[in-house]
Amino acid sequence: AANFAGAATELATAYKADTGHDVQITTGSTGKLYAQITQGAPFDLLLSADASTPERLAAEGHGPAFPYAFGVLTLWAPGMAPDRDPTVTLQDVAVRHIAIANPELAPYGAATIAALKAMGFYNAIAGKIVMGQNIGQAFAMVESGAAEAGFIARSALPADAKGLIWNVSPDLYPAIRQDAILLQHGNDNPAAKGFLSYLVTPAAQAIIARYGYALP
Amino acid sequence: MSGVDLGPLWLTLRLAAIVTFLLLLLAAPLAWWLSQTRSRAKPVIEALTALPLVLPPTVLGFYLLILFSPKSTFGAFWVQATGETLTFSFTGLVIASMLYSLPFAVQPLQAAFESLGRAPMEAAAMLRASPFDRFFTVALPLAKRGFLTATVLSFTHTLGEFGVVLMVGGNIPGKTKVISIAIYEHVETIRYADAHVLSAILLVFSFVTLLIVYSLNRQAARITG
Amino acid sequence: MSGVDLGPLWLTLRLAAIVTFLLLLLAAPLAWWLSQTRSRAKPVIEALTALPLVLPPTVLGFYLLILFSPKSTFGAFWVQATGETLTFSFTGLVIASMLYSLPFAVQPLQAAFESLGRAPMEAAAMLRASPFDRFFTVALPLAKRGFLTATVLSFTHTLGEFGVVLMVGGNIPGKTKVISIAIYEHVETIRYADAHVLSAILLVFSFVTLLIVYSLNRQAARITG
Amino acid sequence: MLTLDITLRFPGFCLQVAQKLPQTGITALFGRSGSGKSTLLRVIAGLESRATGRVAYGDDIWQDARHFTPPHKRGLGYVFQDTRLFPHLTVAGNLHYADRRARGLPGPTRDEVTAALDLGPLLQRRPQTLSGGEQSRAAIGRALLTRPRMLLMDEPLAALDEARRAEVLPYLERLRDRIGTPILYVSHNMAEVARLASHLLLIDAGRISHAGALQDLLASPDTISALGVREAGAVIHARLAAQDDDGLSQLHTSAGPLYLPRIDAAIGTSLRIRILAQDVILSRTAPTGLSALNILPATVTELHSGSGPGALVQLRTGDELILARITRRSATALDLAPGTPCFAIVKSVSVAPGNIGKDRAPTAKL
Amino acid sequence: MLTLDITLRFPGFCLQVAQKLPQTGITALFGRSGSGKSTLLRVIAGLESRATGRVAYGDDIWQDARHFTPPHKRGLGYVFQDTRLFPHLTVAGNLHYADRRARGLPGPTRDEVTAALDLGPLLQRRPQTLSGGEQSRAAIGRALLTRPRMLLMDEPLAALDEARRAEVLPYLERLRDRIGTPILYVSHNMAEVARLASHLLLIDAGRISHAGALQDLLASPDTISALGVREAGAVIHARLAAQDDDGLSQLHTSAGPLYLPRIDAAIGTSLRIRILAQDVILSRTAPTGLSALNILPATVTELHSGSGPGALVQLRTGDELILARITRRSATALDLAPGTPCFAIVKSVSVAPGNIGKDRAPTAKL
Ligand SMILES: Nc1ncnc2c1ncn2[C@@H]1O[C@H](COP(=O)(O)OP(=O)(O)OP(=O)(O)O)[C@@H](O)[C@H]1O
Ligand SMILES: Nc1ncnc2c1ncn2[C@@H]1O[C@H](COP(=O)(O)OP(=O)(O)OP(=O)(O)O)[C@@H](O)[C@H]1O
Ligand SMILES: [Mg+2]
Ligand SMILES: [Mg+2]
Repeated sequence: AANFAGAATELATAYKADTGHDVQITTGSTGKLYAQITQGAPFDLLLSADASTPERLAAEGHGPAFPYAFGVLTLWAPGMAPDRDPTVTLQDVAVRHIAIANPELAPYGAATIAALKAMGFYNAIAGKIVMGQNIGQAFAMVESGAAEAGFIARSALPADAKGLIWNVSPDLYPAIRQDAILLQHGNDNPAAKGFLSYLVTPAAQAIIARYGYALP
Repeated sequence: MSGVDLGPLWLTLRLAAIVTFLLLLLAAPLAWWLSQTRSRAKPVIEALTALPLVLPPTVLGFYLLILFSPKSTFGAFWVQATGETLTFSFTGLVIASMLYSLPFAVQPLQAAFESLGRAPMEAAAMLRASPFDRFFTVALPLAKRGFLTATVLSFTHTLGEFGVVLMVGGNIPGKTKVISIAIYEHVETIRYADAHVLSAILLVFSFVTLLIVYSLNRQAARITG
Repeated sequence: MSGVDLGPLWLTLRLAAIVTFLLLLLAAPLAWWLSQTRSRAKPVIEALTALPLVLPPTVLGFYLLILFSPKSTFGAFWVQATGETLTFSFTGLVIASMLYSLPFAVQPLQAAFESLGRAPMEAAAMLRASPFDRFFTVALPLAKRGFLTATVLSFTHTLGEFGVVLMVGGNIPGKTKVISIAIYEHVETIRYADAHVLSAILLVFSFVTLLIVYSLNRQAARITG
Repeated sequence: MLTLDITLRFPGFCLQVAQKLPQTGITALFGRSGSGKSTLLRVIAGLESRATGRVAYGDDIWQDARHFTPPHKRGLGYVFQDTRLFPHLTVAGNLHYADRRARGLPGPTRDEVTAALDLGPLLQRRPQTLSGGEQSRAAIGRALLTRPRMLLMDEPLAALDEARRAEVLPYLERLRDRIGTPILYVSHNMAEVARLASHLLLIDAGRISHAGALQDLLASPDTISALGVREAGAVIHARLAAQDDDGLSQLHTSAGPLYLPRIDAAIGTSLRIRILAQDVILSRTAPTGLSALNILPATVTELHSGSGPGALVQLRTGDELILARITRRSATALDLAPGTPCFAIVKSVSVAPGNIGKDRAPTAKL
Repeated sequence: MLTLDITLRFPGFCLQVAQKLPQTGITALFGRSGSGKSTLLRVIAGLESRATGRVAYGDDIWQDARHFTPPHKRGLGYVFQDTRLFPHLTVAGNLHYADRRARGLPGPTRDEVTAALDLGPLLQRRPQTLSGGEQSRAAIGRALLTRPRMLLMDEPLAALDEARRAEVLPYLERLRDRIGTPILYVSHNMAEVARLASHLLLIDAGRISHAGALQDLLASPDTISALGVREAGAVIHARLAAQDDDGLSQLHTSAGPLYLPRIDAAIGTSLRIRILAQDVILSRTAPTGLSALNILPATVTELHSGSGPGALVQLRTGDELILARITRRSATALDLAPGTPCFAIVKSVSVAPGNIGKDRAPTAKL
């Protein structure tokens, strides 16, 4: 998944330092990668942004799948005071557009909708919603100033981000579980299997956590 | 497979029609100027007009997003002047698409104008036609084939492209969600059957439109001899 | 911001150069045929050649992926004939990009050929030039401006497009990861600084290339008078 | 008065003309292929922006160091050597294009032009389907409908056959007389020039070598070398005196009566008759029993022997000067010298119809 | 023998020609503007695929119901009315284009053509920068370098001045004589035609109205109405007998000696001399003291009075028939009738240089 690319690169570097195995990383939207995998793409493993795609792949004979990280949904409104109430902020007229990831495509998007509904004012702000195809595009919309607020991945937030930053409480949305799965193409590749095992080591988990993910 | 929502199709057609129309309005004088000028700036402008094609659409969209956003000077000016933001609006889509399809309009028109040579324009000048007059009554009709190419390329490109549109438009149903985004979504969400249906509709519709355009053009050419 | 990897740039240039070259080879005879034929099939073929533009690139890529995959008849045949799969290979990228940029090559060339009229070809025939001969020695040179347009549009479009390429090529570094994908990735993964650097490199490089092309063209035109 | 003082340089060619042209009547521009005729017309029309110098039409300055009137504001008509009809319009459309932009200006109507140039059957046709001569006629018609202050014509009749020329020429003459539009006329055909023009410009390698009233130039042995021997000839004035029953017209000239095949004009009309030097035979004694009707008493005024076998004799007959081109052998045999009285025999039918022009109003001096 | 039996219909025009053309010498195609001359040439060249019927050149069938030889395989040269030089090539490039594709075929070399048409100074120029006449010359040169089996020329000299024509014509004649390439030559200029051609086709409204040996047609009062009065005239054979000191050439004809301005040819050369009917004066008595050197004894053979003031007299002088155009008044005054003996006075210089042609080998019969 695109949102995990930064972390994955660092993991690969660390893995190489440990084992000497080179891991090549291909990023893309999960849907695109799925289409490619079913058409015989030479990928060994998939770090998906969701759980359903690996599940589907497992049903088609790939596998096994297991979670490697949980996404953290964050509201970011760079122009607002850090201590403002997020609920009030979202309904403020000064916030004309709220960027989210496409709920059809990205688990973060689906999580955002769920959280807004749970908070009870989804209908009030539905007209303000603009969608990026993924969390990266939603972030771009906020970053550029085009949208005054947006729901993004904690992992995407730069360290020096200003303004209102609010990690949505995890009980407001279903867990954004990101699963990894070993693909058929990687069955004979020990390095692929090794990397999968590496993902759940404490060293790897530390890296993942540093990138703003919750751990399984 | 759910019922197919045709809203994005109409939105797309409206967008493509408006973009193509405005683009031709804008590109014709630019292409004409390029074809006539002896300015040393000519190759520079020519190279610039081709540049929108070089960046990946999403990336171009990203930069346009930054340019259009109310935080930028241009975006702020626009908000002040019109009360609307350019981002996430149909107007913004139109401007972004125009920029992106600019090369498809300018280049064929310029080529057509250049192939005219000076003779017909000189002849028109000797019939008391002002430069403006002869542009409309001689250059434009004689560059008809260039207009056809420019129109077809701009229109179809606007139909199909979505990278720029997605970034700048924000995929708002009924406002900025065009058909290309809809098809893309279906593919990404593995709803292939829906994708096939929408693609087929778009393809058949486009094919029929193009067929009509080309058949009319052929008849016109035959009459002209 | 990490050190910028220029590998994708060279890969892209190779791809764009090969695609443009092959595309012109393919498009020139097709455009010529279209410009000369009185066949009733002409408008149909014309409409068909414009269709690749209509589908969103990713979606077109999706269908090409299905067509190229070893599971399809065509893909299987290819594997048998060459031992390679078309999907996720450079060859596959070339074919996919050619298909996608086809309209940009065919349309300007056809317009250029049509604007020639019959007079120069008749003159060449009376100088003992066979149809083949006169195509190369008269039609092609006189359609130079159309070739310039076709080349610039095909080349820049191949530089910038990534939807098709991403789908068919699978973004494999050194093999199918072109610069447009790299920039796209940087934007998507919020490595904006890297994206800016790569975009700037691509833009400057393209601008300089285009500037050189247009300046040469201008000089040639001036000599030709 | 069209005043020119211009320079235009091409690689290997330089047009340099300082000249005044009359603003009435037809001025012929005559010169060899490549001598700069078309280029001069283009400069006058304002189509050569690289030309430097000064162009003024009456009080209007069209071009000088600071000012340049664009072509479409000069009010000129131009018949291009290569016609340049608009391919996207029919012949009617081409005519209409000019007509519409010249509404309200004095000049011929669309119907008049169509009739005079016999364009009726061609109106609905595209230029690409016309024959060479048909294109020329349409281009002339279009230029006339511009109702110009001055008409520039670049070999307009070169693609026409004799019969067509004989139809178109009188129409141009009528226009000249009725509308008074001055015409600058490029031609290779001296018969055409002599019939139409009142003034003549001879251009050679980009410079005007001779300029003046047609009659003076054609009767001057001096100009002959520039014109080429075969075109030498004089133009004399005549008045139509009577129309005889057997189809001949009787003309009155200061030299005596002249008989020509019937000229369709009113009795009393002033005419200009061209007599080619090579159509004149000289005799010392009054000849009898000849089929030639016109025998004019004359006196030799000048005798020029060239390097070739010919000699050019200038004669005064009445008030007029005419030229005769004979062989040196004959000049010797007849013992001709300035002052010698003799007879000039002019075959009536050798005065070509193309060389009869209706005289214009008093000729402006160059 | 080029055998034609073809039909081509345009809206409002129908070309219908069944005709054999000789495969040697120059055949002139003469007719009014719009009569179908260019169209006929295009049909022969194979450029009008809509034409139906049969075209055969000798034994080669170029077109019939089943077969169509494409233009580039017919081995023809074509000088188009609108020149059609390639704008992307220089003049040298245009010549080379033809030359390269005709390697090894008999015909003039590039240098010869360049010299003959004075193309040297133009070689590095683009066609767009050439004057009208310069373009014509380059187009002629290009067609010659195709070294064709037959040359089709559509008014090739219309844009040239007299002096240029006088340079180009002899070169075409030399080609005709040396290489023997047959030429089908469209022209509006009867002097050109009479000088060059051995055969004549008169075309009118898409049909051939007269066809035959030039000499027969020009001397036949019958053809005159088709040609227009001014072009009537006869061509007679002569042999160059002597070059006199005073620049005259003495010719021997069956009618007696003729004196003409110097002709550059070897003593003994066969020549064809055109005498326009209107350049002949008749006298009942032998005239004396005239500047005209050529006085031929003759007998009237036919007398045609037209509706106009003129009369056309056919005369036998020696073995030749010549025509004289005089007024009816003179015919009556001189009491002319078939059988009347008289004298034909021909001004030596009135036989234009353009009307002297070197005679070809025996003329093929139509
Ligand atoms: N654009 C140009 N570049 C260079 N030389 C040129 C250009 N235009 C004209 N010339 C040259 O200038 C000279 C005059 O050309 P112009 O067309 O005026 O001749 P012209 O008198 O009209 O001849 P013609 O009777 O053959 O039409 C010619 O030698 C021609 O080659
Ligand atoms: N494509 C066409 N469509 C319709 N009519 C045509 C077409 N081509 C030629 N014609 C007509 O056929 C007739 C003969 O044309 P053609 O060009 O052969 O004449 P031409 O004898 O060469 O005349 P010119 O001396 O004026 O060149 C003309 O009346 C012309 O208008
Ligand atoms: Mg000229
Ligand atoms: Mg013609």
